[in-house]
Amino acid sequence: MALDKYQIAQRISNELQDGYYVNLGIGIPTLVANYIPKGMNVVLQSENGLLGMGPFPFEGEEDADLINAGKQTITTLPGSAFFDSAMSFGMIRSGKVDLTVLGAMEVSENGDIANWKIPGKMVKGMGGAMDLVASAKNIIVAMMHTNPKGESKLLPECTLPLTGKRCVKKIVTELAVLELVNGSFKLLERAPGVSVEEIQQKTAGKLIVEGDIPEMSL
Amino acid sequence: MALDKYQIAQRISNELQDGYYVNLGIGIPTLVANYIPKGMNVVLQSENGLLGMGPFPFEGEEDADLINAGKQTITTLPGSAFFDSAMSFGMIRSGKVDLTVLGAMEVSENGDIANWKIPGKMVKGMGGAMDLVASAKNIIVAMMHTNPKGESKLLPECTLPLTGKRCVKKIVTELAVLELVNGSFKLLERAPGVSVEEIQQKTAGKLIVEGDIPEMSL
Amino acid sequence: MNKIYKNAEEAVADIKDGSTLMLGGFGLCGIPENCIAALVKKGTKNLVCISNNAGVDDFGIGLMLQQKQVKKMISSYVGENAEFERQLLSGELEVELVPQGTLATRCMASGYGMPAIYTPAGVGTEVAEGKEIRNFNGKDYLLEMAFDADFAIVKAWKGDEHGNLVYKDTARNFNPLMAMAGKITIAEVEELVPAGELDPNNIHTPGIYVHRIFKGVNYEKRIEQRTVRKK
Amino acid sequence: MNKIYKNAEEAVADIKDGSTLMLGGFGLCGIPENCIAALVKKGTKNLVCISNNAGVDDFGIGLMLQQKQVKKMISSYVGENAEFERQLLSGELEVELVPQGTLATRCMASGYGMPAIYTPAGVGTEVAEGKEIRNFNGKDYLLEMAFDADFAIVKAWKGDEHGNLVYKDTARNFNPLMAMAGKITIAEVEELVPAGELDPNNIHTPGIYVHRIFKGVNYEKRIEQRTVRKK
Repeated sequence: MALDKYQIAQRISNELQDGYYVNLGIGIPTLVANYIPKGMNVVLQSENGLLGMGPFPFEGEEDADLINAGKQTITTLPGSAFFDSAMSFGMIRSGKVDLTVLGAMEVSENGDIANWKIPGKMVKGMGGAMDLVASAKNIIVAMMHTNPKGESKLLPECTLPLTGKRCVKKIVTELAVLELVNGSFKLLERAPGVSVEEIQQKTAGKLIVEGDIPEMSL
Repeated sequence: MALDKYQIAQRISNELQDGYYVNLGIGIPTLVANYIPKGMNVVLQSENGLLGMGPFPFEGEEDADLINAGKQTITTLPGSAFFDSAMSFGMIRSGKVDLTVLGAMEVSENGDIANWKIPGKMVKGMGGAMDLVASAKNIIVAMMHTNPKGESKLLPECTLPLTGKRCVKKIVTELAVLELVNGSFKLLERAPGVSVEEIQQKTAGKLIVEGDIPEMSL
Repeated sequence: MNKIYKNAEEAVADIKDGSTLMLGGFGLCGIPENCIAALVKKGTKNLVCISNNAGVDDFGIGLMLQQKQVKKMISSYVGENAEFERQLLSGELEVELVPQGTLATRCMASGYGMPAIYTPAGVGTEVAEGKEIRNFNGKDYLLEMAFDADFAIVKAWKGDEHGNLVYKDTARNFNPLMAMAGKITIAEVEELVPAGELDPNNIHTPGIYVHRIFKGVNYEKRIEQRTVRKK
Repeated sequence: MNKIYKNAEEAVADIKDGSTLMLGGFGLCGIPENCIAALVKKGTKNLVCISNNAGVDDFGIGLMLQQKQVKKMISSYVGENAEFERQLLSGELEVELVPQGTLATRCMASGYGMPAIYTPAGVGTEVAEGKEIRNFNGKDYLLEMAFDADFAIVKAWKGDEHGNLVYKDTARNFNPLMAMAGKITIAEVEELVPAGELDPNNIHTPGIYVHRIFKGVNYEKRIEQRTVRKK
């Protein structure tokens, strides 16, 4: 069965390691914060200027001066630090952030990503996405395998304007975990009960399937 | 009579204006701090990371963590701010410092300055001098008119390795105040009792003398 | 050296039509509410605004958009805002989109006296069009120019009579960077204190960068996305 | 994520001969006394040291020079130090002199992921030799490369278990810049406190830049120029 968005987040949380500094994008990536294993130290960076993002505040304790990059009210944790936007992207650019998780509209088989602009529609802007994808050491894309029309989002080449080139390392969709290797999507895991055939059918770009593909463990 | 170093500093203090941010180099320039007119707000920048440098501490109150760019123990004043060395030179580079006063070994008639290196002698380094002269909006050089051998330090061209090019705006020596104008030293004032002839004789570079040259008021 | 102004009206009085302004804030967090209100009241037109976002319909820079005071926005993310979209689509409003980190660093570069910076953000995208690309150590970077502004308008938590500023939490964001970049920098603060009250070790923007400061009033501090959990 | 080390010996144990080190401090102010002592004890050789100054004969980096542990100094001002001068003149020691602001900014550039910066410092001087000069808006600038270091060794006033650092007064100087630039950054602090004790608004170096932290001991904090006035 295909994963729901919570399960996608949960699967991504398996990629976390103790001591990681992680930037989570808006949408499914944000949910990853709920699945950080107990006892593991993971520090969340919010690119508007915070390391050590905590959970949402209790009702009535919201502070307009304390928000995340999605403009949601949040809290700090012991050991948090605030800084300005230049230092925030400085630490991103210098590779101090260990993992970046973000959504995408399209990913190509060589790791290009498109997630900011649809020609003909009102363009809201790239925000920090171009900085993040240009600099992150390790980028995982969290997205649906296909768009609402049922078309594959894993393509030979992106059709939408790019956010960044050759930067995505891994993709987790409702159907599969895939790694970007040598200009191909390499299938690593499939969602419980999802067949390799279904993944193949829904992947427009080059797909590498080697040996038995295990089911994800959640 | 030629000025002593205190009078040179005093004369330079006439150039201060209310609200100025000023960087004073080591030696005579440092003495300028003693002649800031009462009631005038002048903020001293020390390029190791302080705005609002105060006087030396009282005996027994020295703090090794609080020094100026000359490595002397100092104090802060109400309204002081500390910052790192990059921001310190950032504010210098972006022209936020209104006036820089520093010493020199040679100044040329087009405003070049040499003050860091004598070939054949142990070179200690330029410290912050090259940054300061490359960026300051307004540079006043405080120096003796001649070197210990009696040779003019106001030259057609510098003979020593340069610290910066075409940057000096004004020079105050024990004999005169001179402005750098159109590739010449323009004589503005002479020290009390010092003749224009003496200044002419001790200035190797092109000297412009127009009309009566007033004596300095100290 | 009197940097203290009575209020926003006085502080923005000489901002002319056609000026380039930097406005601090991220979303509605840490925006200079008082100065925006004064600019709306004053009706200054044809403004070029450098600001990470453009407010919402009835708050922040959105208020200036409603009065058609903005000729061009330079931002990383816009359009939480129907009037913005209408003006953009009708061609009344020009928009230049800049990656967020590039926007921040181009402001900082100005305050640090650096004419341009190299960043990898936007390489291989339409942001790179017409820009110089240069390879350092095997990686491509874009040359991006420092931003200047006639006025930088920032909001701080506390400030003193020297213009030293301290920001609170994530309301810091672009404010200290823009404060460094203004030809004239105007700071509005929630608390204006005498010199000596702020810890010199904890100043976020040294006063040398700030030309005008005043105590703001009636901060609404609107929250864009109120997210909470149950006790 | 344990960043806490027992002491300097443990924190510098894996620094190998030939490493490039950044060492914080201006003069003798804010220098990592404990790490320097541990490096002297360990006897690591052929070090390239990026540090604004090189200490005095019997303190600071001077102690490492005495043991002939330094192959090259990259500094803005050196030579308060007879042994330094002797080694330099005899050719045992190599020195690269860098304008102070350029040195600071080249460290910062590294921490900000910028491969190079443009600065006017040194244009028209021998510092410009062999470097690219570029004109922006009518003014010439030098292209200067970011500095990398195998280890950045800094001294802070307070630090917490996440590696967040706070500096005191002018002992800040190069420390936060170098802290950002080390492949591995080692911080020695006068007070090591639990997470949550430092005000998150007043962190000078966020912990993400710091890999190892320990509480230093027996700080001498020698004063280079003791200047006082009478009460």
